[in-house]
Amino acid sequence: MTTEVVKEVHLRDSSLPDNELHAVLARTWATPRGLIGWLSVVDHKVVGIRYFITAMVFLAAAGLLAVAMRLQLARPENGVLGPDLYDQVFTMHGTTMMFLFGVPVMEAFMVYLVPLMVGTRNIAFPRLNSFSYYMYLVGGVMLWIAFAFNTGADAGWFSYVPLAGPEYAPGKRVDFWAQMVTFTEIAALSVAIEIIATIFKQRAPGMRLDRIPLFVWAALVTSFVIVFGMPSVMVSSTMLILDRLVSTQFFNPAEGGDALLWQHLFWFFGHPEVYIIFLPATGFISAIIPTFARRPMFGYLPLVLALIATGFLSFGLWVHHMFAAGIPALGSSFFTASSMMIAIPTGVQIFCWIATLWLGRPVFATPLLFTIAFIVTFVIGGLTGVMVASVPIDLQVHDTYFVVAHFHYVLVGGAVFPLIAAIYYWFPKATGRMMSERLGRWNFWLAFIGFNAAFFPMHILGLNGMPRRIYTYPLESGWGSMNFFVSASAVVLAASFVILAWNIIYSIRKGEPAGPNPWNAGTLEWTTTSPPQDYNFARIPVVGASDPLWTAGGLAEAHGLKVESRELVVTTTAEAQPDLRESSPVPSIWPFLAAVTASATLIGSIFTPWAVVWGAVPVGVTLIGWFWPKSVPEDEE
Amino acid sequence: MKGDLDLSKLQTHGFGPRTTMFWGTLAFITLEGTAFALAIGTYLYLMSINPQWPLGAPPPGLLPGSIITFVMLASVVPNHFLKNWAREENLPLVRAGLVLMSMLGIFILVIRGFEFPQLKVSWDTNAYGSILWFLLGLHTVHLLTDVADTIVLTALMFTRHATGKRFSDTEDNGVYWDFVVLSWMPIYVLLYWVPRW
Amino acid sequence: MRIKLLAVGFLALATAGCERLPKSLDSAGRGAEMIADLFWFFTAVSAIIWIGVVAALIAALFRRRDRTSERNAEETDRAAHDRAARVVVTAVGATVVTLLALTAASYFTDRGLVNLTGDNALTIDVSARQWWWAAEYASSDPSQRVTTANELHIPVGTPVNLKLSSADVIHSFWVPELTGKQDLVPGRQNVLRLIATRPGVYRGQCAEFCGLQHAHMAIIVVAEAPKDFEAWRQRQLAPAVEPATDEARRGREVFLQKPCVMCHKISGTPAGSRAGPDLTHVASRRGLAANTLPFTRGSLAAWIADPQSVKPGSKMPLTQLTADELNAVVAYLEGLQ
Amino acid sequence: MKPLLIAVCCCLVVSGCKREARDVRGAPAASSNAGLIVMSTNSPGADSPVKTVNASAEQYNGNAYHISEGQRLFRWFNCSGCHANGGGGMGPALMDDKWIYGSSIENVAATIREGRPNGMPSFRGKVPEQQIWEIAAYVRALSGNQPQSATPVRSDHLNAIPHMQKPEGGEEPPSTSSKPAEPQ
Repeated sequence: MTTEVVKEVHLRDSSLPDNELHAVLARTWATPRGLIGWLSVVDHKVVGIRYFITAMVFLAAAGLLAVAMRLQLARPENGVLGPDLYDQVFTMHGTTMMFLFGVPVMEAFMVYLVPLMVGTRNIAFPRLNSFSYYMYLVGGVMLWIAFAFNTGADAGWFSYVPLAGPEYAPGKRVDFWAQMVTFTEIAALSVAIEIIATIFKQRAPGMRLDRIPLFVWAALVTSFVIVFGMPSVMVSSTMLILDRLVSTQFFNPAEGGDALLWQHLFWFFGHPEVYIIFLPATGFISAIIPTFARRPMFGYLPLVLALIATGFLSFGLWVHHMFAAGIPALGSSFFTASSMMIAIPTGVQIFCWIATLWLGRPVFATPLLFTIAFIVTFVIGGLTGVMVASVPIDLQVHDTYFVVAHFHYVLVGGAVFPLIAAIYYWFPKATGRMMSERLGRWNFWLAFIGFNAAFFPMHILGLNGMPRRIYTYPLESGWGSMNFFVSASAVVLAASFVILAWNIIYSIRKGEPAGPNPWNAGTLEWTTTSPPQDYNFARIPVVGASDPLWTAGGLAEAHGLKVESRELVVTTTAEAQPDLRESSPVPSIWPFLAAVTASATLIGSIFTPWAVVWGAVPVGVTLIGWFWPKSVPEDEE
Repeated sequence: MKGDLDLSKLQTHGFGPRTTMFWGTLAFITLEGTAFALAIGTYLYLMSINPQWPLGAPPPGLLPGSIITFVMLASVVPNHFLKNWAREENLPLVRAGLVLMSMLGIFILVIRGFEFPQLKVSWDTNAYGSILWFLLGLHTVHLLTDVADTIVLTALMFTRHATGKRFSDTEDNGVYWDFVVLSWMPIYVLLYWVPRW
Repeated sequence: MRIKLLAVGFLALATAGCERLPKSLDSAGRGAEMIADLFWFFTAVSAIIWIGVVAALIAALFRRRDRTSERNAEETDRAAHDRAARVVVTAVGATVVTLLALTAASYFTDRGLVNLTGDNALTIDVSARQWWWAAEYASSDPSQRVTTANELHIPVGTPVNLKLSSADVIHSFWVPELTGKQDLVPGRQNVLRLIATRPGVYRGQCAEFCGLQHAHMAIIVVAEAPKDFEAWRQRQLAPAVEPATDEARRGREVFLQKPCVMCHKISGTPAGSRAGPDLTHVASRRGLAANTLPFTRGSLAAWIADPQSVKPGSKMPLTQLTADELNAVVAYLEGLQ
Repeated sequence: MKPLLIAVCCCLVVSGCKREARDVRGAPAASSNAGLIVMSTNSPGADSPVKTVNASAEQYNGNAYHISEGQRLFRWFNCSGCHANGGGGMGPALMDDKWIYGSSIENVAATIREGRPNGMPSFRGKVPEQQIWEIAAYVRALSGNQPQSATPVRSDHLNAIPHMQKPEGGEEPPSTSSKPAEPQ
């Protein structure tokens, strides 16, 4: 083709000295200024940070709701929250934590880190990336605005029918919940697709499958779990909306529907959901431990296989949420077995981590402290998980505070502690400044003690007959003293998050300057500057080992990419041999416009099905605008 | 400055698994396939818990659905050629193929309009009606999006943008059409023949 | 401050843990016993595993690292690596074996629970509503069917089959001392099998979130000697007692003219609706409003006068009775032994 | 996005707050005229029914909670016995737009409270005042005289009730059913 001729005259990085190269790349990859430019951004780092900040705001909001609930439950027959408000509050807490914090915050780290770790200049489909962020933002804000106007979902984060159906959930509360699910699922699925494509095609030359950093493996498996798990909740929440809006009969037993159909569809997503949150967390741990043990990870291959096995098994467990709903005995014992099996890969990971620490020379920085907190608490959560996997035990503890304790040990101990560790670990890379170690230790001790003191007693409360989701309990129940202690400890836990927030805000301005590689870590993101330039890497690294920065002789580099237009190298899927030079999309306002039209359509459809018909047109227009190529071939997506 | 690996001789666009877009399309197909599988699973689940099936309605009328099935199966052939022409970057033939595929798509959409009444049950009559409309609706949405995509691509091919990367887009679009056809087959059997057993 | 917190923590755990066992481990039923045994087994195993892991972690973090290995680091490292590999493989093997053991134990307990029945089993149809429990004791002879609400009586030692159904949303029947829980799902019927081993009064409450008053949907199960149970059953079969006093008689008139009659049944009177709890023997029960209140004259009056402040959202409306209408109705109802 | 959100807020403020309130006690004020017997001035015939107006009745109109409570009571008190889920039987149909005694919630409530000649009994005293208003609110929903957003499209029971919210009624375009699946 004619472009062949054109190519030769293009400016190449090979022909440039470093300083000029930086200047040209900075121009090429810069994000335009102004409001339009701010909304048009396609830089994975910017989008990742926006994801992170938004998710943390939702964490704070949902955390305050938790405090409100503990206030109400601190004393028997308490009157802080009435039943109607309490139901909205615990539903908003669960929904926000799972859909608006848990998954998105992990997406934030995947979006920010994966391109840096595989050594490319931007994520695959960056416009889809910014679109996904706007969808997530609108979905979450919509849910909270509704809540502010007494239209907060009140049927639990699982919205069991018929309680969430047209007859027993009057008004629009549940419709907002179901539509919010649609928003966040669109976002999560988009991110999953970008991550898969990035990891398959945009790894730095030489990063063979066996050299992929473990966090990237975790991100890959997570993305596949999203791709196979999330459609389930899309289908079920769509059916719920249809039941509520146009009177379909999916969940109406009187007309051939079934209430348990919802539970099957929801938990087929709902259980993998836990692993969508947990697998990236294990990725954090696998990235942090080698750095602070100052040695390569012990058992790379077993760890990768464990991740993959967990991903597969996570789809074989959903029925263990339904043991009490009346499932044939044979079926339930199968799901007991599979639920127990998933403990094996998790065990493998834990043993390998401990072995790495044993063989290494640990440095007790805050990230490692939270890693320790993770192992100590998560093992408890895992073991109580094995308990609830047993049908008979589950029949006693299901829907009690024992289960509340269990999944907070799994999700806070197993995901939030690693998350905090990850924040302390990668904060220098993202901001160029270190976080305060002194505050870090306070943060650690308050979080560790506050969490265990707040949640361990819940095991006993549950065994003592306290069900979940009750807005009050009688004095005679004898649950009062322990609930008071739990509430008090919850305040300590909350304080630890205040310190974390303060540490972040303080360190952004006053933190110690961090070099490119303050922890002396081994993976690619630490080769580039902190914070990284818009183009991530001035020269594309060539990878020769799984911890390239720890191999003697430094990194080899590739050259020959155009620098006056956005270009990145596409490598083969398995061997990561250089294969193509593809152009990476420039900033565009269209994803934002598409998100606006799509949001209007989805919100409108809460009130009338016709919104979808009328909305289809503007959505189509914006999508065409998005994909219509611009003048120069390089700008094509 | 040490240069260990020279990328300057690499092509700027490729086809199939070599490209990023192909894997993106494949991921989309996978998640939509999962959605179809779950909807089909729902149909079978509802069938299994209801003693008689179809519920209070005659089996759907065969004609429009069968026409669509036939046309779709037939369309696989030109679609296959189109993909090859795209790989050969043969603009005139690609244009012709795209126009043909667009027209086939529109034709199928029109027939689909006649298909819904042939279900002979409203979505709010009972769960049977609901899942029928859901399955057909779900597939129609995919049909709509792909036909729209094909038409836009056709338009593109008659502009100055009909260059390298468009051809691999055309191929990916063809792959997606195969998926739309493939996903229809089990639904066709489910909607029209299972109730007749 | 840390230390104080821990101290308080252990105190609280102690007070809760030691003064008496948590309800679901303090079994008064065959099912609960089996589950408790299984639970203790799991807990013991888990405790051992957790201690093991944490010990290994501490050792790994704080083990003494000799300077010598700085020199000839290569082969010492390889040796250590191989040792670690052996340990990890053993640990994984141990995990697999343990899990198999636990699965087996769980499976056999499960079978035990399913077989908790006998041919002399007593069958009770329990139907849950927002937010109370309706119960009917099955019998081939309609005149022998006891209808009651929110309080079950069962004979100790006799197998009981609870046929569980729901009239509106999903609820869950759970009396921790007796056995595990079972959901009541609209459009389905589940069966919960239990055998009480120890006489007593056991309080349970709905365990599946069911709306505004999920917190106030308690049920009392009275396990008593077979002859006491039989006596109770006979009393329940009798129609409502005639009101003794003038006030009570007036109370019945009010009951039949005012909204009460629209939802409640009192056998032997024209009141026959099943929308609300059967009140034929309401005064023989221990609680009111699904055991939200104890059954006393005072609480009865309070409940009828303003149900929405006792149980906001309850389906029992404000009936706007005058003061003496209220007193009369209360007098009538508290006579319904 | 800003204007969009603002728009959403607005429609939530105006409709949302009223629609979503869970006023479990009902308005005692609504029972203002419950005490004395009021002989309704309404009479069947050509002359258009007189509208009696009751301020506090407005809190029942358009309130999702009260309307769904009305749906439950309609079943509990077996209104279907005569009105057959609104389709009409020995009593008049409630789903059409023909009102013998007026369509305002006050008139419907009066009809339930006082009863009407040939058949409709009086429920004064039998059905508490707030429940009368709830049933009245639901009866108006049957004929589409309540905002759709506050009306349950169906009950979880055998649906003799043709769903109240068929857009335009009759056979729908495929879109209504298929489109909400679009996000896939």
